[in-house]
Amino acid sequence: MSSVIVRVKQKQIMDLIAKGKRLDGRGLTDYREIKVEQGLIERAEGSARVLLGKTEIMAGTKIEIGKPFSDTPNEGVLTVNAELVPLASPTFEPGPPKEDSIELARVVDRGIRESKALDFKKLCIKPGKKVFVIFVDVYVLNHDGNLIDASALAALAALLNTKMFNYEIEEDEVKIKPGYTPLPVGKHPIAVTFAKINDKLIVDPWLEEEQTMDARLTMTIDDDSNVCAIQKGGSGYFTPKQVLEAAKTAMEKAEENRKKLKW
Amino acid sequence: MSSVIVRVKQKQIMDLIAKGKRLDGRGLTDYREIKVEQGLIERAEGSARVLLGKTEIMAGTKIEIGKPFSDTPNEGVLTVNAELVPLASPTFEPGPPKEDSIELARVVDRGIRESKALDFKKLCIKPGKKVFVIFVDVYVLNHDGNLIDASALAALAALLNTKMFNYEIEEDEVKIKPGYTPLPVGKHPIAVTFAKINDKLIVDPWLEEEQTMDARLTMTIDDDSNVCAIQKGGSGYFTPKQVLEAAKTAMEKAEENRKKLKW
Amino acid sequence: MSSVIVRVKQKQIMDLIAKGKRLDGRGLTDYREIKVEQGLIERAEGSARVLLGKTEIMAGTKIEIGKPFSDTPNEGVLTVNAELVPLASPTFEPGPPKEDSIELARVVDRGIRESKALDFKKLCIKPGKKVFVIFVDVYVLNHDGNLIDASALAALAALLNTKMFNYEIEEDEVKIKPGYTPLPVGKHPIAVTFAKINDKLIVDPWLEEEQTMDARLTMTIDDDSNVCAIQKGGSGYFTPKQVLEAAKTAMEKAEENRKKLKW
Amino acid sequence: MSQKPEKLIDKKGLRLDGRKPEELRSIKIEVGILPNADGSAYIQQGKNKILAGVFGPRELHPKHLALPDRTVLRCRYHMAPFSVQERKSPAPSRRDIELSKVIREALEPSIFLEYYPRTGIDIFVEILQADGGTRCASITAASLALADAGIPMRDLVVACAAGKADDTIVLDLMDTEDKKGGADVPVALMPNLNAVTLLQMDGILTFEEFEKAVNLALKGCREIYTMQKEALKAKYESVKEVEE
Amino acid sequence: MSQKPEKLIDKKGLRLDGRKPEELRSIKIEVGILPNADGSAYIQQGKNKILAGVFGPRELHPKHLALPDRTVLRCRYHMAPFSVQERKSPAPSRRDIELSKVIREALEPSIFLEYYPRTGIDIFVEILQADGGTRCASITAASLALADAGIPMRDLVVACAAGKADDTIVLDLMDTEDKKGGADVPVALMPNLNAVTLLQMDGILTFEEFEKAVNLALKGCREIYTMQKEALKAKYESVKEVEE
Amino acid sequence: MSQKPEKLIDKKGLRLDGRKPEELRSIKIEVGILPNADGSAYIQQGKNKILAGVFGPRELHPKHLALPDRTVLRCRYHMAPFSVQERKSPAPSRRDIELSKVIREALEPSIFLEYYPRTGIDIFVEILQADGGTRCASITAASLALADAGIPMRDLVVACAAGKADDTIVLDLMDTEDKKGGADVPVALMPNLNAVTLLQMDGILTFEEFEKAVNLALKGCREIYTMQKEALKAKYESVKEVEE
Repeated sequence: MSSVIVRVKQKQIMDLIAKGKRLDGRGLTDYREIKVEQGLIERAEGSARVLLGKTEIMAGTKIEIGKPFSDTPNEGVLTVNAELVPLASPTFEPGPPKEDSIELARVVDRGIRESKALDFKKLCIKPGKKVFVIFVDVYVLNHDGNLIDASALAALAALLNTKMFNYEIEEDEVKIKPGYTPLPVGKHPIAVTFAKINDKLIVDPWLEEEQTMDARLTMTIDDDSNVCAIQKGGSGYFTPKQVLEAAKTAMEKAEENRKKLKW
Repeated sequence: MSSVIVRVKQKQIMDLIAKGKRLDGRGLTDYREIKVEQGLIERAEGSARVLLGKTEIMAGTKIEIGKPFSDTPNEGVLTVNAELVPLASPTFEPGPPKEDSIELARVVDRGIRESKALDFKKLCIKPGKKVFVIFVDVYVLNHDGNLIDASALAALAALLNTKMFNYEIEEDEVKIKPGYTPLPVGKHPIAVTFAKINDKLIVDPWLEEEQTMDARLTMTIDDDSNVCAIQKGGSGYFTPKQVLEAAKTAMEKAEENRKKLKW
Repeated sequence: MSSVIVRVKQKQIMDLIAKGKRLDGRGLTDYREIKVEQGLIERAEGSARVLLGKTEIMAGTKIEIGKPFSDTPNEGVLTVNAELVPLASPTFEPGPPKEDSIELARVVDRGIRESKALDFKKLCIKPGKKVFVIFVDVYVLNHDGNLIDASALAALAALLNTKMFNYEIEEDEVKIKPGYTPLPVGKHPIAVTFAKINDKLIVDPWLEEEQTMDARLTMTIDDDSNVCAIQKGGSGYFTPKQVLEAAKTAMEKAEENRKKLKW
Repeated sequence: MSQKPEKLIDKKGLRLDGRKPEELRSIKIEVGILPNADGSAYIQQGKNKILAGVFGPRELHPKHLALPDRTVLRCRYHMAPFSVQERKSPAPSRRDIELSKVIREALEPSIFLEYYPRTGIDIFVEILQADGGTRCASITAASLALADAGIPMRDLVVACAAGKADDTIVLDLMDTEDKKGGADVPVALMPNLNAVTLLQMDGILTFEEFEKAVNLALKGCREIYTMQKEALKAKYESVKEVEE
Repeated sequence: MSQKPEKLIDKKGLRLDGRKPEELRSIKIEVGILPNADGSAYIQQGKNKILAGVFGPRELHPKHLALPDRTVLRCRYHMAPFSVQERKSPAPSRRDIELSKVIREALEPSIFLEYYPRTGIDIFVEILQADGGTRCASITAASLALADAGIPMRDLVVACAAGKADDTIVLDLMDTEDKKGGADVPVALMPNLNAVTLLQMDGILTFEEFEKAVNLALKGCREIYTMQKEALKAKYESVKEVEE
Repeated sequence: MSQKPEKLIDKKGLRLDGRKPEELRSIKIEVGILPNADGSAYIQQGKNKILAGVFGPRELHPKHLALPDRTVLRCRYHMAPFSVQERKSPAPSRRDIELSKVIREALEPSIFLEYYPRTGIDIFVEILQADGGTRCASITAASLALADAGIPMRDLVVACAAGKADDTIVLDLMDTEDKKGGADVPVALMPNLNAVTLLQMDGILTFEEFEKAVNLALKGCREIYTMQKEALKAKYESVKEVEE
């Protein structure tokens, strides 16, 4: 798109939002349609695909046996990785993860970790020696805005779908036994992202709104309407009042979106 | 060389090949002169130098004790690496291995591995725990075309020249004992490479023929005239008939070239 | 600075040195003022800050338990790393260490290692299995010339300030016990750097002298006036006579500068 | 964790997944499924699930890679970390780099590269799930993605492997046959030109077995070629419907 | 090696380091301490020891990153290997990369970026010792370094965290409170514009607790803002003295 | 696996390999052995086997490295993985990077860099087998490769080490003397200009020992210089013969 067309569109988006409207007809706090499919990748221990409008995310989990961190010898390890797969957008380039995908992975990771969604103690096999390491790989397959909310949802859906193999310990070696146990997922943190455009907050910005916004704010909310993770992004700012307003709205939206998950 | 001179030469090469002739006087299925010297590098466990016309390859082996792969706990490990040493050609650049050297290493590796040239089971020290890791480092010292055949020959010659140290196991530790044993090399896979120029197949292309060819085809043949590895390269194609013709020719050429090796 | 001004200044520096004088008023073998502070970083096992004129270096040590090198199973390990922190000079760029910082680290390392300043045997916990690994991180905070002498001094001062935790071995595991022991530092190697300008040798070149010099020569001298490490740098040369003259001067200067350290 | 099957072919001559030796796995192909790519395709072949996306012809970065007389074709074959039994690191392995090269060289002969000088075409292949034969299925999908992007081509490229399971030459090896079988011969073909654009082999085959395997792989290619063309047609018919 | 304290708040309502819940740690700020940087500042906040240096506006390398209508702000948050309990590798971690981004985005709203098209401004932050709250202290120092470099700014940016220790909302968490506490809410503010330019959170807070924490962090920001301005003034007074 | 010799010098005053203290190892030098390089040389010194190749003056990549007033000399010292007892990773180590720098700086004073502005000269040194003193032998070979490439030079650069084995100052240390000896002093020289272009030292030497070692190394350099010139002459005589 030429930059002139972009600017005309940005003007249009801003003018509409001033009137409480959006280019795709949504209300300011409406999400696009959300579809969640769990269990598409049989090779993965767990998997899920999320469509948020045209934004498409695939998340898969793998479980390995590894060492705990030295400061948490009784706890399993969670590793979240995000790939901005180059077929998802002409602006994504192949290569090692850059700032944007690292931030995406870390925001998804913090939502799960801080809400205590995973019972890490149950992922310990032998304190200080052997624990389960849970890898969550978030794969962005089409980028049409609001990657954080879609990725957080896909990651959680994949975890809810994850089967851990059974095991017993024989002479210091872990032996795999038949059968599976579900992963101990106790909380369901939902990320709700706001864009600030023309000094108004809107939820779930799509791509063209993201290109127009001043700043971004993500609130992750747990089942009991607690705030458990926040991330501000972009080179603009929010007033303290907008921050508190966003927290309130996020609590409502999180409760709605949580219903898309099966467990 | 200016690109005009290159094109004139390419035309000349193509015209000659149409008449069944080559610029350096060889017949279409003739190799350049091959010289193999084994055992030049005393620090290496095994070594060999191959001259194929002006193409010069040095290969050296090193043996370490390491862990087996989890899916082959009773087998040693082979690692083939190829370096396009920058003094071998103005087109080679220093730095981590690129596409071409990775392909070269992997084609050499597959020839050895798939022909079962090495008896990997005999390289196991303690199943699942300790095995011999054989490193083959292929060093291209001068590039005058057909690196694959020369490298495969040098790698095999170095393996045939390799001495494994004797050992015994004492209280779970490997103790080196005096003396050496030759590496268990049972097969002698030979790579034979074809270039397609002007719709004809020639063997052992030298540098200027490689710059003229449409596509490249390598057939690796074992002692019993079995095909054990194939690699097509370049942005051209072959007809199915040419593929089968190449396999037949490769079997003859492999038998000739195998005689250059001592074991 | 424009390159014209640089050249005028270089001319000025050279003319003065021909008369035995320097732009900042020092004699040819005078050091700038040296300040050494030890123990500023409580998180580090040892630390020191050195000011050499406006050149500022921070060095910190950390101790870990690791494996010895296979050829020195009874000795601890020393790892010296140098960072040309980008806020120290507009010419320093962030990123992995380049030639200059690697040379700096290795010259500092060699001075400590070759003078036998550290009693590596005393850093062994379990021969062949567990030893203390001493990390010395040299951090250049302001670059005004002669980084080597200042860094070597800061590294040694940090080592002299370093406390090793006490330990005992229980069932093959290292248990930390209360209290600390000083690191076994027995020698005090001092680096003395010369610049050759206008065919004369001067000590402790500052930044503009370094930009003018033909070549650089560092002599590291131990407590008994032995030479224990040398490094020539830069694209010029020295006469054999200058080399011996430098060694003599270095012995005097090292004795002076060693007094700045407390132990 | 993986069980070693005693036999890859049972007494009835059938394979572990019930197929006859010369039978393809079930294949599902869709064209044009990625909104942001200039062309795209999805293939499911057995349990393989693969996405291919094409961008270009477009400006090349970095610019010094551009060629004055033709477009530069680039290809990245990449596996999702969760696509295989043991998690794959997202950094490209040596195998990934080799496969990216041979896939690119399998597709290059089909493209009129000289139509777009000074530009680049990028092909991105993502293996979402791997089940043996990913390089062939990647070529089949990537060629469709190129067609979907409107790149002028001599013919579609289609690929399929044949190989040896126990003593039988079989078509379209799945993961276990690939790993436990005696040989694997992936072949790519431009059917209308009878041009083999990829040929590799692992294993041990006599000349006769090799000949049989190549011919079987070519037969497989031609069967998949029909499905490729249908998938393209389906895309354009659905587009036509939408437009009407 | 680290002891787990039973309680973060004692019976008298005081914290491990003797502070009251709403009390800042002792803070020392100096401006203009690096001779070679265009602007610089040093902050000591509790045991945090942090240097910030600014270079620019200057030519950007590589050049293709330059923008026609504004300066490009770059930021590197970096920890000295000896700044933490366990030696930190000097290579940037994922945490370092994220913090570099959020610090840059916290400072960007304060700068008139459009004043210097086609140039770059580099901010380098070095953590010499870390004691909890390094990102906030880094912003406080980096904003002063920008001012010291003479970059035209809307306001200084100042940052401070609030959080939860046991059941109490507390200001300016130190390392142990950060690790053992219930939540951490770092906030950056341009006080004159009432503009929050950084907001993050870890932990679990009810809406009421969150509201209280944000307001406490903002109060902390305003207190530090006063110290920031004093440090700037001190620098220019000392410069004036020297010049006179 | 390596035996620790009790003594480096025996009762007769001879070294482990039978040499007298002031004796060089056997040296073989050949010039112009690499067909594709612009200049090349091979040196065998004891068990060291080293190739040096030179390309240039040629265009520099990347271009922004070019200098308006002189050529840029680049040097890569690299060890083959099989050149040492324990396999060396082909990635450059910190030692490799330092040696590349000091070798380049040892050769730079010999070259009229200003003759070829905006160009680059690349020196590639490959250690095929290492036996102590590789940096010196590399300089000796690389200088010949530069001469073979027709680069205008002030003088050849020749290098040799002296050091201390037990209590004796010895010339041209081999691997074991290097590792077990008391000191190693590598020196590079342009003999006609009496110019020391490389000087390093490891170990412990009194001033008197150091003086003796430097002088012995210089004597070694002059001996090898004669061989260097003979090798160059041999190359040009053989070329002449071919041409006649």
